[in-house]
Amino acid sequence: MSILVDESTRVVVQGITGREGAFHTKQMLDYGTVVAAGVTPGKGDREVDGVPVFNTVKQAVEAQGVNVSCIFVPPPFAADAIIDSAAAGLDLIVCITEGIPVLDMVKVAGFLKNKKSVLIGPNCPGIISPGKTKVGIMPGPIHKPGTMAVISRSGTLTYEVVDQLTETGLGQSTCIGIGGDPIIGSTFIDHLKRFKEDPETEGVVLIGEIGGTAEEEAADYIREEFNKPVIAFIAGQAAPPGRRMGHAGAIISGGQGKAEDKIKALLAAGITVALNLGDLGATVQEVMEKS
Amino acid sequence: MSILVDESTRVVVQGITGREGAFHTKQMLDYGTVVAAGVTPGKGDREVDGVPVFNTVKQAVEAQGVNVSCIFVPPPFAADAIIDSAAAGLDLIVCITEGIPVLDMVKVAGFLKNKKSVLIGPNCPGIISPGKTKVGIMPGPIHKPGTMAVISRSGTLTYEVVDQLTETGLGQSTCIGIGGDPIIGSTFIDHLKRFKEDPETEGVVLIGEIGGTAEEEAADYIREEFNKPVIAFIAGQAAPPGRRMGHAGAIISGGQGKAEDKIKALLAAGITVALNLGDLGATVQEVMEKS
Amino acid sequence: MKLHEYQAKDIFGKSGIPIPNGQVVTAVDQVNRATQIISGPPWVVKAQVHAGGRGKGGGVKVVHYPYEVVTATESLLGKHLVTPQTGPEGVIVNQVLIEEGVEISHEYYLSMVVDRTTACPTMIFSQAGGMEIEEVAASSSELILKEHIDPAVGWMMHNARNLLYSQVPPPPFGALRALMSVMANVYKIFMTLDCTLLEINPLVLTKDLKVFALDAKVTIDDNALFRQKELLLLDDPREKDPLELMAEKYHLNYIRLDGNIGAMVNGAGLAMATMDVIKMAGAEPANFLDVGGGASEDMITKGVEIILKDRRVKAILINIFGGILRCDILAKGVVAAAKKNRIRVPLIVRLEGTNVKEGREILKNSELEFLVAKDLGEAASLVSKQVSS
Amino acid sequence: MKLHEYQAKDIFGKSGIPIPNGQVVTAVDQVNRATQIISGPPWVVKAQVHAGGRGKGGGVKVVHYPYEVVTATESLLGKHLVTPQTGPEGVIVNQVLIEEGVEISHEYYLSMVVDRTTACPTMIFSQAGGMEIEEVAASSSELILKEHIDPAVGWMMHNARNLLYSQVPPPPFGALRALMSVMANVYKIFMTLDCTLLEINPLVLTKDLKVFALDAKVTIDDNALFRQKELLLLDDPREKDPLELMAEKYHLNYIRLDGNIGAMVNGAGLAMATMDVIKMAGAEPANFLDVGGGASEDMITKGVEIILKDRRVKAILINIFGGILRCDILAKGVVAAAKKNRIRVPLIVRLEGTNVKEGREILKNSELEFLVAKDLGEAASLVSKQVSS
Repeated sequence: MSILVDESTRVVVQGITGREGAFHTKQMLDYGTVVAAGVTPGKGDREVDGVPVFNTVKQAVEAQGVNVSCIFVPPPFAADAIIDSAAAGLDLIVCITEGIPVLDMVKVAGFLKNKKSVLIGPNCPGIISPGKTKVGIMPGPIHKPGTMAVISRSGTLTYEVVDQLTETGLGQSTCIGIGGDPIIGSTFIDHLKRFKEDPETEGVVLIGEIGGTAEEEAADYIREEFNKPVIAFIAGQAAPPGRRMGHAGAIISGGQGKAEDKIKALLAAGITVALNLGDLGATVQEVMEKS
Repeated sequence: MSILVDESTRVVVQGITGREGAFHTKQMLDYGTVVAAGVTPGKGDREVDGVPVFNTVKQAVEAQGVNVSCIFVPPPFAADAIIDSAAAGLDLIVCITEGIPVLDMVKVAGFLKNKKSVLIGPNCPGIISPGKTKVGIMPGPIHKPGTMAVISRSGTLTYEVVDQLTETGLGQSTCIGIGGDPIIGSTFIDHLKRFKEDPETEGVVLIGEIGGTAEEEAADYIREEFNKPVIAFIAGQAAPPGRRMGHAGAIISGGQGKAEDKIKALLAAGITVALNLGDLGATVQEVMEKS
Repeated sequence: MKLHEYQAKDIFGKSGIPIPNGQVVTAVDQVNRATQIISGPPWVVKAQVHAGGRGKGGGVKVVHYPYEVVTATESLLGKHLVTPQTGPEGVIVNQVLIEEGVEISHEYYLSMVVDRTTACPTMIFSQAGGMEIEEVAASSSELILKEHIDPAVGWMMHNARNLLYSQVPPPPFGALRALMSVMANVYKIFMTLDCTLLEINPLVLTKDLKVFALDAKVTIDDNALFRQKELLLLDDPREKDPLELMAEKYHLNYIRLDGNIGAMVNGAGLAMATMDVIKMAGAEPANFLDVGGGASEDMITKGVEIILKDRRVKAILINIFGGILRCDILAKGVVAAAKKNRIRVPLIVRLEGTNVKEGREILKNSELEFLVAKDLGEAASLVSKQVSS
Repeated sequence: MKLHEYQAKDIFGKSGIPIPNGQVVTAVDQVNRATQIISGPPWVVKAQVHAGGRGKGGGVKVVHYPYEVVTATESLLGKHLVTPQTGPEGVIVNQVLIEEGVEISHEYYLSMVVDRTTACPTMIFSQAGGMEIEEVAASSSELILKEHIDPAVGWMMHNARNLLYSQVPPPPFGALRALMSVMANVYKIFMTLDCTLLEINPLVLTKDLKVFALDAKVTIDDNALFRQKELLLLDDPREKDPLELMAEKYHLNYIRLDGNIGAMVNGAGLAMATMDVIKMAGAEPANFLDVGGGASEDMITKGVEIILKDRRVKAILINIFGGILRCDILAKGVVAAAKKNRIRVPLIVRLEGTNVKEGREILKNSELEFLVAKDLGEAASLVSKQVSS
């Protein structure tokens, strides 16, 4: 009924004593997430909202058996935090931090190649399995348990989409923001593979944007291997080339990454593409009713 | 009847125009090895003993379909050569070169972690499947096809052992010199796993020496998982601590790596250990007759 | 952050990548001295602007007499240069680079970027130098060679050899060493200075097999500037749009575009999608503005002000999906902006999410005139109406 | 290649690892000046020798008056220092390091090596500083913490935190930053200088939370010296056995041991196994000598000469399994050595492998007196006979 996170998820918040970390720890606790530990080096003696704080991820694992990390540490230290969690053997690492240098992420990606840890993000809202747990910063109340999966490169745009789904009565199995940076830990395809195996997920909403070729690669994968309905939306049709549209990864460069190419690839793979964001909820409903 | 190399093996010799490379290319050809290509940057237009020379491994792969490399390039360039071959997708890389800096091998080991290529060596005599092919520098004539496997950290010591085996009438399936350096591409255990699956291998001679804990780890593996007779010999019982006995890896340091500890571990795992090198052939014969 | 050609070449020179002798001038009276120092004829006079396509815009002149260096400089310095990558108004040239001419026997293309799919720094090399690489990619992609570098092991000689020996024919033997050295240095600079792009086009070979970087494009990762403090000194704010500069000061993500509908949104993806909505409605967005997840009331106020400063703006669409950014904060910021500035254009507001009720209340109780859109569809039709009216 | 303490500390100091002020003296008349420069009392006077266990051998003296610095230096300089790691004859002290005394509040152990199993540089940290780490490992291994460093990402702060916060109790908060900085610098030096061992024992904390490396052991990878040319200047050949130095010159792998049976073998593994054979036969090897795979006739000659220079040698065993090294080359080299030097001890020769017939023929036709062993068993019994006779 969900992938990667559910009721059994035990979260450690890295950077829990910071402003963002503390705020969202409370939000996650309110949603019902089991936040079992926090980590802030040098502050391993206090509590945040009743959550014990440790100096290292290793200690949090040993004392609290956490298996998922949620990272709020500032950009200069975020790569260290990710690698720390991976070295400590966590199953899933959700990195919210925006603004990590690209070459730091190159390092992280290299390190993760032969590790079991899955990384979501960075520069992402996180992951939520509605009604079970949320690991991230998305507003909980707009979600509703159900059978639609959402994978997105964006934050608020995802909330908009989820809200439309919920409004039209379509609940969600798991929603994942994979992040808006050029180098991210896990891609559309990584999660599509998981949703393929998840019996409760009946369809997927894929939200892309300009920059890179992740949507084209996802289209190839879906055409060849994916067996559930996919509805896509691509942001940035009106974006000019050469400019970074907010997200570090959202840039059309060297003729690559245009919204129209992505839409073309998705359509060619037989995927329904909603061209207007306002229509997305209705489009999804239509496709799912037909299938 | 052999592991890793056989009649289908197509070898590329890296550093083929050097003194050692040219000499052993001839020796391998004489043994019947298919040396299909050589590589020496900047000399990609000549031939050595009828073997075409290329500028890059990539070109040798494309033109000649080589799948195994044998490296004779000098130590400062050897790590580059290994990584080059691994990046080009070769199945097996045999590095003869002695004297590669340890930190270069740290890099190589890191690179190989998520690659399919198997590395034998460095600082090793190579691998031979008698009667089929040899990729390395061992004297061919002392070998004889048969059912004994040999895995060794040493060069001439291996020849001595193989000679004794052949003299006592015991042929060999595959003999591998894994190398005398502290960091090597593949270990006793890596090859024991392969010999376990090789139907034609009936027993294994394991030749260790002082330094490290590879023999102790092999003993653990053999006790728990290996199902064929193993006869071991450990060189360096008379070696003093703190001195590097020729091989960069043959040094007793920090109380670790003593011959007596290794012998103890092997005996504890139920492995027959020949204490005197002169008796090894006879010991192997005895064990194999009993089994 | 983009570097100027002369700044990038300065870094190249210090790192061992050969560059032609050159001198930057910021005034015409510096030209004669520069011409004396730099050997010629010929001399090359190059406008120093961040915008690409400079050659096509007349920003590069090859001259053969000292007096021509002066006139060429005069024709550029302080003038507006229009290139395919600037708007029709062009950009002002504040600096000119005067260089010795180099006799070219062959032109290569060499660049480094981070490849997204493999997450590896990747070197791109082509014997079709001097052309726009996009054009080469479109017409003869087989001429473009790529080498992915595993950052765990760094640049190795075989990487260079794979690129060089795959050329047909390979570069002359006598030039290989110099080319390999340039490649190794490109990797080093790229990694050390946190580049996102390092491009040498063309990298030329002279008849006597010398190698020179004739042009240089370097972009630094903005996210890494915290550890590249010296590079910050190379920032040239004159190259930026004044409104974008102002937005930067307030940590607002603002990009000026060519349309007439201003937009203020939280979140980059939603901001792009909002631009798309505007375009679908038959209008053109005047800007991209993401106020971010953690925007304060003051940031919202500044955002509205910046949009208003753009005289082309005929209407403003505020589209907020409240998450971390609460709708009441947004509303307060907008009201504050309206108090300080006369909002001279129609304002369309669409609020949703956290504290939406409070937000709507605040707007309603203010003296602000605005149109409410209850969803994106309605927002689009309101925009459409503004344009057609 | 081993560095002296003072050389290693010099590197530390330049790299930002705090060390006590100190001065090296090579003659007693330099002591007064040194004592004036270095603050004290107390002063610490330390013999600079490569052998470990220096403290136990009386090589480190803490003194409280300037005249004691002189007498302590006198008692060391030019004298033989015997430690648990030297032979009974000890080693000569050529340099003495005079240092300011540091008030110690806590002693840590910190080192870096390359872990063979994981192929990773590995930092070892323990709060049981000042003791031999082998002893700590044997008695309370739980006090020894290891952190494997993935070379792809290098040293990261969480590595330091894992080591520091696992201590019970952790080091005082005020000292954490300094300790983390030492750790980061240790990694940097280790990787930059191609170390195989870098050890600081003890790494001390003073009462006012300052950190100092009180001792320093650094070993450089011999295989990497080709790219560490500056370090070659730090080599101190006086610390080496003269015969080993001579062997080094001829690229022979020779190690002097305490026994009386000389051995010459091709290949390190076979050489070790031959030493074992000698020991099993009831004798003791006088040396390890691997002439290598590619030995020339001249190298063989030199090898025999070096063995003969060791006056303790009572018999020589030559054990060659011809592979690349052909038996005829070996034989010629031995015969040449016999012509130049009187071989005053019995010679046992065992030849096998490539060109064995030719080799045996050459020996037989020479005027050399030698015993032939047809296999290792026979070689052992011949050695045994020589020892008992």
